Amino acid sequence: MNALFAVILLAIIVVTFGALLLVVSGMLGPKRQPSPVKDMPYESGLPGQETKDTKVSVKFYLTAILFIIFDIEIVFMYPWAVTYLDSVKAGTGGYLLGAMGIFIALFVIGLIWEIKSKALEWD
Amino acid sequence: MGVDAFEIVINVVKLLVIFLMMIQAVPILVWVERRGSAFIQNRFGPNRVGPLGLLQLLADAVKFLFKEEFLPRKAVRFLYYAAPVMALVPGALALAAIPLGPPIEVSAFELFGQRWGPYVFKLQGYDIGVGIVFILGVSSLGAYGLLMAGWGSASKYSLLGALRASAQMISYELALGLSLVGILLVYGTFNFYEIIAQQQGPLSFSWFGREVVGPWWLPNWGVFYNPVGMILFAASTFAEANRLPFDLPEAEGELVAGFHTEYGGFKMLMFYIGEYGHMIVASSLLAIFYFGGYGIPGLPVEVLEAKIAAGTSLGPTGVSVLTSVVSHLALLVKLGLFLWIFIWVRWTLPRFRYDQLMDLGWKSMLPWALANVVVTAVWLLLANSK
Amino acid sequence: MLELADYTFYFLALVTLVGGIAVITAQNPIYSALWLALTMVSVAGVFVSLDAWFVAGVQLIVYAGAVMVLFVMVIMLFDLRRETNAFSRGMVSGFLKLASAGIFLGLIGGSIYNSAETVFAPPPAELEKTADATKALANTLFTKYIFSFEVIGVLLLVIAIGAVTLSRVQGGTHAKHD
Amino acid sequence: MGSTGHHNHESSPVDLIGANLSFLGLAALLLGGIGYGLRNADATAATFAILLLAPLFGFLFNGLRFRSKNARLSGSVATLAAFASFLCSISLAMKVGAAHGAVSTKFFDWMTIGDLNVAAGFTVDKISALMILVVTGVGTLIHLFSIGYMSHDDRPSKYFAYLNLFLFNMLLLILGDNLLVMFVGWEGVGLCSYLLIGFWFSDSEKAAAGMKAFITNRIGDAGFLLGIFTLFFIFGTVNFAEINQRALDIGAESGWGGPMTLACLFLFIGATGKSAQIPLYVWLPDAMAGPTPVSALIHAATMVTAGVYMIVRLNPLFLAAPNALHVVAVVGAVTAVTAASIGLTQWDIKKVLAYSTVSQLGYMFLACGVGAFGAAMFHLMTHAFFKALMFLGSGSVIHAMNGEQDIRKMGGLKKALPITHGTFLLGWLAIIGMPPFAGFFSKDEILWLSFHSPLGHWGLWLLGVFGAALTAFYMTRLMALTFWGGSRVPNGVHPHESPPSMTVPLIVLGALSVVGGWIGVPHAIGHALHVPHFLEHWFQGAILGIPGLKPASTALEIALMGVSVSIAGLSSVAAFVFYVRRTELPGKVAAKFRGFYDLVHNKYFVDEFYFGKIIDPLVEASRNLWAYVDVSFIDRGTYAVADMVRGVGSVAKTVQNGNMQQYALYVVLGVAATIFLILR
Amino acid sequence: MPNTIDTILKVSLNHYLVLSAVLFTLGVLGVLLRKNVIVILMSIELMLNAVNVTFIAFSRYSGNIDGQVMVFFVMTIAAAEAAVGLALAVLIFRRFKEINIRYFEHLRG
Repeated sequence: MNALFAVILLAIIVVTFGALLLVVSGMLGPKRQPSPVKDMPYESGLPGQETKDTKVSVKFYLTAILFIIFDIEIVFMYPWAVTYLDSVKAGTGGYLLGAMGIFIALFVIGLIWEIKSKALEWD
Repeated sequence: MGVDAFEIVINVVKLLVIFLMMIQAVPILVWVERRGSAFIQNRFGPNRVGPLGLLQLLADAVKFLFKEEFLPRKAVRFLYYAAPVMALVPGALALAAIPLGPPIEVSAFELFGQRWGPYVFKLQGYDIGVGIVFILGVSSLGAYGLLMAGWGSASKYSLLGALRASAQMISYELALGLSLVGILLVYGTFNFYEIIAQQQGPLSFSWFGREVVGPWWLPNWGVFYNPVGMILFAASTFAEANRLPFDLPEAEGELVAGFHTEYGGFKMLMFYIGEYGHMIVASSLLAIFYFGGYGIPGLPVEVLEAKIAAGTSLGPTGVSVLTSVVSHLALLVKLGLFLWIFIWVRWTLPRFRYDQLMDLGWKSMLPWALANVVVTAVWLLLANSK
Repeated sequence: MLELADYTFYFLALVTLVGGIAVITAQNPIYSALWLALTMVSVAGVFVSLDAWFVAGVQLIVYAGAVMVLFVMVIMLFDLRRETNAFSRGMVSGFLKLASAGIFLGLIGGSIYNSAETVFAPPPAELEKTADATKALANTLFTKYIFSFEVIGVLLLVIAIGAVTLSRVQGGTHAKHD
Repeated sequence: MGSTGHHNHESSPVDLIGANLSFLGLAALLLGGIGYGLRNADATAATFAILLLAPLFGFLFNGLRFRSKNARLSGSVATLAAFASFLCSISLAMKVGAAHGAVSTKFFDWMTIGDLNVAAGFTVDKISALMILVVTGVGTLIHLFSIGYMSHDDRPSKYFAYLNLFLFNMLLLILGDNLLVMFVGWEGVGLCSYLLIGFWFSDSEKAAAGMKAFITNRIGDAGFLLGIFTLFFIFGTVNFAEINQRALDIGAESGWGGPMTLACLFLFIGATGKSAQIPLYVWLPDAMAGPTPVSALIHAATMVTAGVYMIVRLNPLFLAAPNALHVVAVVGAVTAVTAASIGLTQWDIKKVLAYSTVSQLGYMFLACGVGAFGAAMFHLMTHAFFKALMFLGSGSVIHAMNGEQDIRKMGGLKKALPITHGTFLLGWLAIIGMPPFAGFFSKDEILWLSFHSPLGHWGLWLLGVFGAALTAFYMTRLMALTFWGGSRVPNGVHPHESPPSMTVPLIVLGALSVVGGWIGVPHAIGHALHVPHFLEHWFQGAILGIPGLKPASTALEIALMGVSVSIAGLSSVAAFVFYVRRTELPGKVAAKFRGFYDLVHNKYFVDEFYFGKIIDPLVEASRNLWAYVDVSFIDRGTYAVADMVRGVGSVAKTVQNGNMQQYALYVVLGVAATIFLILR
Repeated sequence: MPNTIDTILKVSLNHYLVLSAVLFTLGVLGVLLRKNVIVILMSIELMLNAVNVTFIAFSRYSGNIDGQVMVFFVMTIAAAEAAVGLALAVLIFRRFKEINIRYFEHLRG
């Protein structure tokens, strides 16, 4: 059987199962009895203060950007890593190491810059 | 192509069984966790319902089912409900790609007056050639469940918890991905079966063109080639699964319960299933990459099969099934060990501060993983040069 | 006879297109982003149906796992809710834009149709699957495209520095402080 | 690596990580190159790549962290990069030696325009092998020296970035297998020279010196470009090997108007700019505004010799244009004497050395001019050793004197700076031509050939000997005023010996100043000692012999040698008497020949002449042109056009309204139109 | 003739190309019509994905691996573009409290 089909099938099974569980527990449980206090988001028992201005640090977003960039660099290492042993045995390992060496050197420069520029400091 | 009804049925059943395995593993793990934590903290833990409290979970599940439905004010209904379902998907999809034992070879047989087979069934949901990449890709979808839950609940704590969780996940995904590069360098393949096959037999590697072979009882495991990678991998899987000492997103003291603050009943249980699924996948990967997968030290699969064939009077199909089952048990033992370590660590270590957590991921583990890659590559180059 | 693979493709194509339409019509940017994530995943499926397993995995890791998470995070960061008028104003220009997109699609469709005879050839022998294909990919990447590869390294370095610098402009560390 | 001792900057852990990782990167680079070489036969390409890329890597490394104040880290990386290049140079030189010819590689096709096909090709022959050895070897030492010298500076990282960039460009200049690649390097070193002269640009005088160097060089560069054009016009190629082959095929041309003569003269103009010859030498003394190691590297050992190198590289071409060679010889000889005479009267330690450099470069051109290209290269090499040594020594002195450069405020530094003095002494002996120091052999070969070569003349020899005498005099004067006699050091300055990172290069260069000449022992002496003329053997095949050179009479050669050595010796004894024994004498002599002294002291008023007669009239003329032609005629025309354009623009600007979605729409429509056109 | 329909429905290169063309056009529409810069960036990602499908399809049907390498590069560039684009969007948001493409008109010199 086609592996792709199997993946899709499993995904459908899982989602159906989850949805089913939700429905079943919704049907089995007692009826919803909403009240303003119950529906308030939980804030450790204090009266809710849902202001629109939740201050969220830009750091999260910065982390995500840096993650993307380094993630791609790592992804580039996968094909390299897979083919490396073959190349070493074929005698071209040094070339591959050099090619990746430059890339890794750039990676390292970037990482050092990020660390020095305090982009990765959380206070 | 010889795809027939029998094969299709078996394959679908395989998928279902693996998914259900993941789901039913959760109550057991929760029980182990509660009893284990009690043991560590010198108390009793659940011990009333059933022998050793084993039925406690059944009772819990029933209770979960009968909880009142709850939707916070201003919550985004669709996201709120979709998040727990989404949390199930990555774990299940990843688990199904993991080989749980050697393939079973079924020789041809007669049934319903028709000739069937021969078949080869792999003990996994589906065999994907680039298994490692697939699992990495699928588990990177895990962030969506968190973010949807955090956003959908329309609660401060949930949102902060979700953002923290996803920032943490992605930070450690770098170290995780890089530590895998070491393994890829050593084995030169993405395929789990090939990785496991290379770990059969005694320790043997080439050193400047000379073949070095260890004693028969010392297995050819990845951990001996890439110990730093193993440690980094294990540590980042802790972070990926949001387990202590990396459980900042759900830090009870500060964020109540993080992204699933507003969830109760079965929906929360689904998040737990996702989390334990993650742990199971991580433990299996640890076993496959560094501890020989389903292989038994000192007893390669072929030898095992030959011994079973000699020691029993089963036909070839039976021998194959028995081999697979024994090998699978070996994997289960390893899995159990790693899962216990997960639990053990949780109840032993204190939690990191958030800045320490990020510093560890970016400034310590990432450089170490990078160094691991470089050292491994240079070592391979030197060891294989003539 | 249609095979399982064909049905799989149609399913994936359907999901892809529905996702794509939803991306550009959803009024709430966060739904757009989530739909786009779905589209990315099903495009990964399309890659798999073309035997490009590795690239599909990379698509999941990079696009679905990283880029879209960034999008979702930014939207959450800014607390962007439902937009009352999500589309640009102007009836005339709107019509013009729709029409030009239609013309564009028509022309591409026409060119595909025109080349039907030449391209409608049966697929050649399958590329060697999975790991070997990845190795072939790596060999091409590190020999023929080695220069581009290193340039990409430089580009990523520049982006890493640039993005951080951009986020520093005006010096604030919190989004809503100024 | 030499330690900078007490000048320790705070180095953060990040910096240390950076240091280690960058070493790792360099190591990976080297490993990669070596691996590449092992893999296939094209080890040459890999060596070339590392040779060129290592300094570029250093430039990027330091350039990207240009705000860093960590001189030790920046310097170490830069030095390591230079050293990596040096190792590659050795490897390449050995290859050249083994192959008895050129070793070359081509990275990619740079441009193909019509008949012009230029490749990014590099080649090492015996000439450039010597040159890269000198450049990277001396370069490494000077990088090392700079670590100590720049340890107190504000922007050491920037400095080392420039230095590495210079090295990269210099290697391009040397290795390029065609004139255009050489020109890229030629311009690049000019840029780096400008940047480094004006390194302390907050001092407007120093910034001006940088600009002066740049502009003067541009005049020469224009000549160089014209030369390239002419050559391409004649031969249809810019490749060195092809040009030389064609020149050989055509043979010598007589007269002044021949195309090859013209090309050679143009190229020589370029050389006078870069190598500071009359009439474009004025920038070099001012260039001493830069940090002293820069003066040593760029303005003594390497860049300024580019002109000589270029002529040697094209020696078959120049031999085919004998008239051009005569010009080269005369300009060289006159420059040698003029610059030396100015050197007599300077008080700034670096200015003295600068004029000395101009004068020595004059000798090299003199050698080229009489066809003795091998001798020119020989002198280039020995000069690189001893002049770099003396500049670094002066740097050490200036460092010790807290930045003081006036030799009137020095004296008696022998005690405080023993190592500096000892090594400087070796340099002094080398430059005044005392046997058996390096300078003797190379200078003597030039003088002998300028007398003996059919292209030479006894007048040139006479000028050369006179120059040598002046050289001996002013160098002895410099030694005497700086190191010997009584101390005139102002109160509050306490000279101290420099740290090892500065003295080690001095010692190495000192040793080279002694033995560097032994590879070119003249036949007249070598025959008796059974020492062959290594360098001549080395250059065989790469440099053509002097056409029509008659066998020499050994007696005559030794006699001339004796004359020049004894004149130089006498001259230095005189200087010693003047400045150590009877210190009142110089003043008296200067008073007696007041007019002449003022003329020389003011450098023959050349700068004033340039300003008064060339620059100012040019500015005046431009102003007139602007006032009458520009304003009344050209401007009106352009305004009319501009108004028209504005009219059209006011209509068209509604299209370009900043609405990006509309722009996107235009793009879509454009693409659609393109597809339509293709489909049609 | 069911056979003909089967031939048309049988998945071939053209099916992939049509899928890609439609996806690309959707991206174009998003860029042209939406106001929100972030959604526009997403539409651009949509277009890039469409192009990637084309690359992979041609690579598969011509048996040439180069297309996959190109997709690799495209993904890299796309991610880089998203990173910088979102950084710009963040700046716009901080200034105007809304992410409308029209605010980029203020960038006019």
